[in-house]
Amino acid sequence: MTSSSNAAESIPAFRRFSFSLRDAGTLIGLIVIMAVFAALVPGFLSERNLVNILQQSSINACLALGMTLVIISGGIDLSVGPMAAISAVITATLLLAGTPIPLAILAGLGVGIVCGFINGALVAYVGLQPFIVTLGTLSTYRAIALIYTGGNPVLGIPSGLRSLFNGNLFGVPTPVIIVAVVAIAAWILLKKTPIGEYLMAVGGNEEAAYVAGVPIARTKITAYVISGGLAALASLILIGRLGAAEPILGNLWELDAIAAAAIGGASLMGGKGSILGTILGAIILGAMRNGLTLMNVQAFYQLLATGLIILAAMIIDRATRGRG
Amino acid sequence: MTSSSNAAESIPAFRRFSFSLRDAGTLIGLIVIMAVFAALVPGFLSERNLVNILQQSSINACLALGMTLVIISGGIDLSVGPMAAISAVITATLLLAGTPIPLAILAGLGVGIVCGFINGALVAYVGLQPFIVTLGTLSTYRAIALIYTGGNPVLGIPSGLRSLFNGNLFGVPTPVIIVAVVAIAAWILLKKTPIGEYLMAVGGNEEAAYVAGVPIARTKITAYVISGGLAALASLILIGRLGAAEPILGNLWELDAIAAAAIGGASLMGGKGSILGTILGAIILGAMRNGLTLMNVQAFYQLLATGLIILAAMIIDRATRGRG
Amino acid sequence: QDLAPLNSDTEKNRMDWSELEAKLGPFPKLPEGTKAGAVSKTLTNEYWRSLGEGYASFGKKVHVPVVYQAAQSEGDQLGQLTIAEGMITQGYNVLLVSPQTDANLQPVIEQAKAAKIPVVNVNDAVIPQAEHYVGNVQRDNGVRVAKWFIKNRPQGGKVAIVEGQAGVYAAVQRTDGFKSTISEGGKFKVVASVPGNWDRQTSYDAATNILNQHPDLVGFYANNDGMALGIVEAVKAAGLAGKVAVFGTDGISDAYSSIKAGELTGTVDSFPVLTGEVALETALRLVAGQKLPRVVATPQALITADNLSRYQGANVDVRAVLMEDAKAAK
Amino acid sequence: MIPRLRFETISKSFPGVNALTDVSFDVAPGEIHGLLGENGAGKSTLLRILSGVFRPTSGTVLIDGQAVAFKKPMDARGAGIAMIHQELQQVPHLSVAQNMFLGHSLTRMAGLFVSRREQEARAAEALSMIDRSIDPAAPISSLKVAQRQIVEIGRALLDNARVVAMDEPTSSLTPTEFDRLAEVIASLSARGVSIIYVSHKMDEVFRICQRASVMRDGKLVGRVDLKSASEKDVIAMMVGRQLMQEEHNSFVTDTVKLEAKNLSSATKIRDVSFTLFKGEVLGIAGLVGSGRTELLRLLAGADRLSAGSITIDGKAVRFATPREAIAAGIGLLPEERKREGIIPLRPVSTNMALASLSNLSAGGMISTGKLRAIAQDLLKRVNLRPFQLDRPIGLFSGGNQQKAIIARWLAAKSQILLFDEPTRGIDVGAKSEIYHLIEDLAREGHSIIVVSSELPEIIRLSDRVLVMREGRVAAGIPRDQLTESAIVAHAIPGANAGAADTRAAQTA
Ligand SMILES: Nc1ncnc2c1ncn2[C@@H]1O[C@H](COP(=O)(O)OP(=O)(O)OP(=O)(O)O)[C@@H](O)[C@H]1O
Ligand SMILES: Nc1ncnc2c1ncn2[C@@H]1O[C@H](COP(=O)(O)OP(=O)(O)OP(=O)(O)O)[C@@H](O)[C@H]1O
Ligand SMILES: [Mg+2]
Ligand SMILES: [Mg+2]
Repeated sequence: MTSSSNAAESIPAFRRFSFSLRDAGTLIGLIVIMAVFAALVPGFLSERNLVNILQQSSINACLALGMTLVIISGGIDLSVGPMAAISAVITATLLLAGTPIPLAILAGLGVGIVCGFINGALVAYVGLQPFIVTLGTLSTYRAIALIYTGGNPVLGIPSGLRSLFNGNLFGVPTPVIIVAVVAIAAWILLKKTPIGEYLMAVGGNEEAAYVAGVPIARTKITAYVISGGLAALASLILIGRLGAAEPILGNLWELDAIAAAAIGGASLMGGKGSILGTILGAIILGAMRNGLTLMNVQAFYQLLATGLIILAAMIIDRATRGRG
Repeated sequence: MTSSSNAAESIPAFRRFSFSLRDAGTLIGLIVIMAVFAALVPGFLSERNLVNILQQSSINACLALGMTLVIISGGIDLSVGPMAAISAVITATLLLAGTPIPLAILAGLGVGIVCGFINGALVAYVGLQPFIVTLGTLSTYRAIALIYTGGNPVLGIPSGLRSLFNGNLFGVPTPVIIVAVVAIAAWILLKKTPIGEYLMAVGGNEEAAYVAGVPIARTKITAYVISGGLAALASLILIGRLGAAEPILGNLWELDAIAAAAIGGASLMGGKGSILGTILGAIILGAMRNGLTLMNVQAFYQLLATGLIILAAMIIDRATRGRG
Repeated sequence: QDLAPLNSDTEKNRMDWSELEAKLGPFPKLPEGTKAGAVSKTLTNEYWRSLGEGYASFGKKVHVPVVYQAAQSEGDQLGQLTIAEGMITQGYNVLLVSPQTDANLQPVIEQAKAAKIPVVNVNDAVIPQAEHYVGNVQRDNGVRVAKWFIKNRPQGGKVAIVEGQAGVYAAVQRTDGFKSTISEGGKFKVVASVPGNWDRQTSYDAATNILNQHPDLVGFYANNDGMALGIVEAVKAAGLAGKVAVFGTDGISDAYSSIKAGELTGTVDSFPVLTGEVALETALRLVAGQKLPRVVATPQALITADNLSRYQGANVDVRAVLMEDAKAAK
Repeated sequence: MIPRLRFETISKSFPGVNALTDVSFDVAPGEIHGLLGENGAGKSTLLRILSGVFRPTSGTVLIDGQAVAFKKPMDARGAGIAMIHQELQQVPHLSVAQNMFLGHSLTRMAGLFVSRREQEARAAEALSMIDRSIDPAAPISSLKVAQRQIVEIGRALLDNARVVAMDEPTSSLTPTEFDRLAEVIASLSARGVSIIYVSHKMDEVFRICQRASVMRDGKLVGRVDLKSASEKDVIAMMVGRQLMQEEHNSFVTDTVKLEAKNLSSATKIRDVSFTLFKGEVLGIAGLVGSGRTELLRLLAGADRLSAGSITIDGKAVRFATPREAIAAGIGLLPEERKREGIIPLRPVSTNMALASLSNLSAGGMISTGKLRAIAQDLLKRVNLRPFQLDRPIGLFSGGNQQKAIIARWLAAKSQILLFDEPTRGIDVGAKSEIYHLIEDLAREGHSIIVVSSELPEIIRLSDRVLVMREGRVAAGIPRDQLTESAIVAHAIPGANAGAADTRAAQTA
């Protein structure tokens, strides 16, 4: 992607391990940020705060995993927030109407999957650009959530669901466990299954994939469906935490999710991305927010720091990978 | 970019005229939307309202032109809103401090250009991904504008500047004229100058462009600099119109600008885009907002309609180009 | 242009809403076919929907059709401008606007002036050139909560603020009112003032982090109720329910329920429905040719479990209660 | 006997071009059938119809007597048709084995997981028939073009296909690899697999094919029995005229144009020195991976030197980018056309002018008149077909794309031309045109370096040949000693690598 495409080319042995090297770069970025905050904020490295950071990163990580798959397939999904909102409000209203929890959860996930399917179908069958499709559904899905609830939050989520998505297991918050499981599943999907290869192939060279007989449409749709499903899962974690489902929930989630994936090494040109990197990227963003809050940085300066840290993380990562 | 790479491939003469054909598709989309509103809203086609639509589309069109060039070069610029905000508040404070209008305008444009240059340099020299660079500067620039003004609007823009950017010339609002001139300049740049060819080459196949001696870094930076300059120009139009410069001005501008470029046929994969298409895209979005407002559609349904119309415009366009 | 820039909180030329009838007489007769247009920030927040209800109910009472529109999201500055400009071309007799920012509807003021349509700026952001403003004193929101702390937590302690979107007028004023008032005695310390961006989730996370570091915190003040309800959950999750007081702003119905449930400590209700009614009344009086002061102040009250029943309930006439309050204040 | 494969009056038109008109012929089981024709004759289009990428406008394909109508490549594959595409069809971030099995991965646990180890084992097996050195677990992007082409061949061998269509499978391979491919093809044929073999290398076609069909302008112009026909006749049939006898002409002067001293790069090149004279055609031979492409990229400023110096016309130069090299009069015709050569969506004329746009502009504007004139002139000179200057270059046949890139450097008036496999994928007619072109350029005083894996080509063109081996110059062979065996002797590792020869190369 740089003018030094030559440099990249002359280091093939490099490329062979590039995935893990790229992840190492992200890890170094994370370590640097953690070190800086640890020096500035007493208690930043306390176990409790670290668990906190993981918990607060879990929703973004969940979305970012789906986003990573979509990005690898050569697409982008701007509609994650509104998809999450729709499934949150539907799950919540079902629960309030007395639907058993497992059924309501399934319904919520199903809604996310359907929304994702619509995105995927518009991209794969109608042949529209992913950015513009999900920009369109970003508005459409949000409007549906608002109209469905009349703009009001749905309060009074039963404690059964709340403890499921906001409890602890052996001292680890359940959202963290859920996301870890999802991450492992995503890693297996990407690295070990034919679908993972198809995703890489479709994003890396669609023509070659087509000629090789890869089911292009099905593959793309799969990515968007997973993204929709994970957005729904993220919304369940959130309503578990907040005890309320708002139709405006998930505003600007897409930017955080894309940032996490990109920091983690996903290329928005497609064909490239790392599950581990994305998780690290989400934690970088989470640690940053946490640290800035603990430092009580004033709003304007917090915004400044957010921007600069994103840039710094990318530059550190670029430098450690040995630019050329 | 669809599953039917073969189909796309099998329409060469098509491709030959693809630009103008693509534009025709956008135009048909616009005509359909205009026709629908004309049928539903009395007075929609009145001269006054049409001028209104143009004027209301002018700021987005201005940004979208810069965005189109960036997108053609294979990048994206999320930071247009904050760049506009910085140059607005700086121009305004200079004016209030008694700086002559031409100087203040130059300073404002200069600030936009510097911001654009920073984006471009991070992309071209440091080799970071455009999305993540401009996501980082999106926060950074906004924070700078807020810190610079303490979050307060700068009021009392002198009428000299206001009449310059918010007047009329032969009954046509000056913003419309300004944007028309910019559009023509952008068209010439893209179609008639080496820089335009370089932009398309870099976005179309960076590696090949590099070997062919295209100055990759300079070309990319040019695109971002133009985008920054046009964001500044858009902010001048806006402060001319509002009589005040606010540090939070330009919120979410990037989405509208990208939408206009994409509706107009720019491919976010780079190498492809049309100036005329972008202008038509901006007018589609403007007409849509105007029409929905005149119809008194409730906000939630307006959001719904916005989403659906974007999707519909893209589908109509895809269909008129004869999909395959 | 010769109008001094408006500061709705301090403007001298003002009147309390309760004096409208007393000073200007009964509601006048309107020209035939009068219709009003109203533009607000967003409908995704209950506050603005309630304001619209106020417009509608007063419009119904005096048989004036009111069209109420809102931008697609908070922060959509140009979209809101487009809507308001559309209303001027469509020939409404009066406009009520609640701008996204201080400046984004400035052209509307100018165009309306040219078209001889009165414009009333209703609440929140303040257009400097506005000739008429109806709304509460934003700063006072924060002041009232601070006073509660000073009165009910005499020993002082640590407090934290969760702010709205950086740079937005209401957020800045409310925060400032709280901060400056509570710092006065020197007993309280504002240990954190962090952005919550009007967002429940962000506020939840911020509150969790703050509680982590300051488990001995006395209370939170949030710039709106949505954020406050997020904070309440964070406080509960941290096991500090009942120990940390949480205050919101706006008085949305969920805030009332939460106060009733003993979770949220309080909210500063600015009575959006009533504000809407007063605003439309003011606007229509202008249409009828009456002269009004530049600012008509609307009421607000700190609602806690102690006084909640006075302001909400089946047989409560809020208008009457507030009228009483106003009389008492004098 | 029922033919294994039969094309029946196949026509294919793209808007503006009739790529195929009523093409009919058949291929028997086990037959190795050559398909010949100039660039743009329609060979690839026919094979792409066979492999399900395109659907014919009219006509039918029959396999073992049964009409088939493939909707997508998967269908053709299911029907036992394997295809090696002319352009590499690979996904950069996947491994060699993953690329080979893409679309029909070997799986375990009920198809849930890809069985990497098994894939790699089977891939290694298929690859080893041609090149043992390729690691099936390596990312495809770490391979050189030639190796990647071998991967494409290996991929086609994986399917137990009834028909294997090979569209220029050896365009970047050396004779050594071709020899092995020939063996593989022979054994396939012995098993009854039919092969359609497209190549512009006549000797290959004559060596392995029994019969051939010849196409021109989308039509079948003849069927030849290669046992009885002569190469000359076949070429005449393809080109529609007799080609002139090829003879080497030398225009070397004794003015030194470029001098390279002790060049090394971070990766491959070690201590390479040579001199290039004005008017000279310097050939560079060597095995795949010997560093030829790297050397050219160093000279062209596309890669960085780690040590050594280059002087041009006596002045020391150092290039950070190709742009600087171009300004100094160097032009590189890259090896991998699709990735490094063309901007697919842009017209052929602007692709041609890309390196010389500043010269074609006045006052910051491209002079359309000048551009058209020079495009007319140069693209005619390289004989572009179809001669449509506004057509996106991505739509031209591979050979014609190559011609347009050659024209790019003529337009840029480069004095030093670096041609990496200049006739890769170019038909015999055009090839001889390019040879003449190179000679003309030398006569006009250009200095030219030609890298080629085709020994006859190197011998035909070069005034002198450097043989590279493992990043070093193993020998310099002057014109009068130039034979295929001399080159091969120096190119193979372990052969007598005389230091004396190296020195000879520098001064020869
Ligand atoms: N996808 C396509 N769209 C439009 N025209 C095409 C397409 N593919 C091929 N053509 C045209 O069809 C004709 C035949 O091209 P084809 O690639 O089959 O030639 P070829 O015989 O394989 O040539 P070469 O030897 O150069 O590879 C050419 O004129 C080419 O420009
Ligand atoms: N077996 C191999 N595996 C991986 N990379 C290789 C191998 N052989 C060579 N390379 C890479 O190829 C480059 C050198 O090959 P280069 O292209 O310069 O030689 P070449 O003789 O031009 O080959 P070709 O005939 O393919 O053009 C080096 O960068 C080296 O890393
Ligand atoms: Mg071909
Ligand atoms: Mg090579």
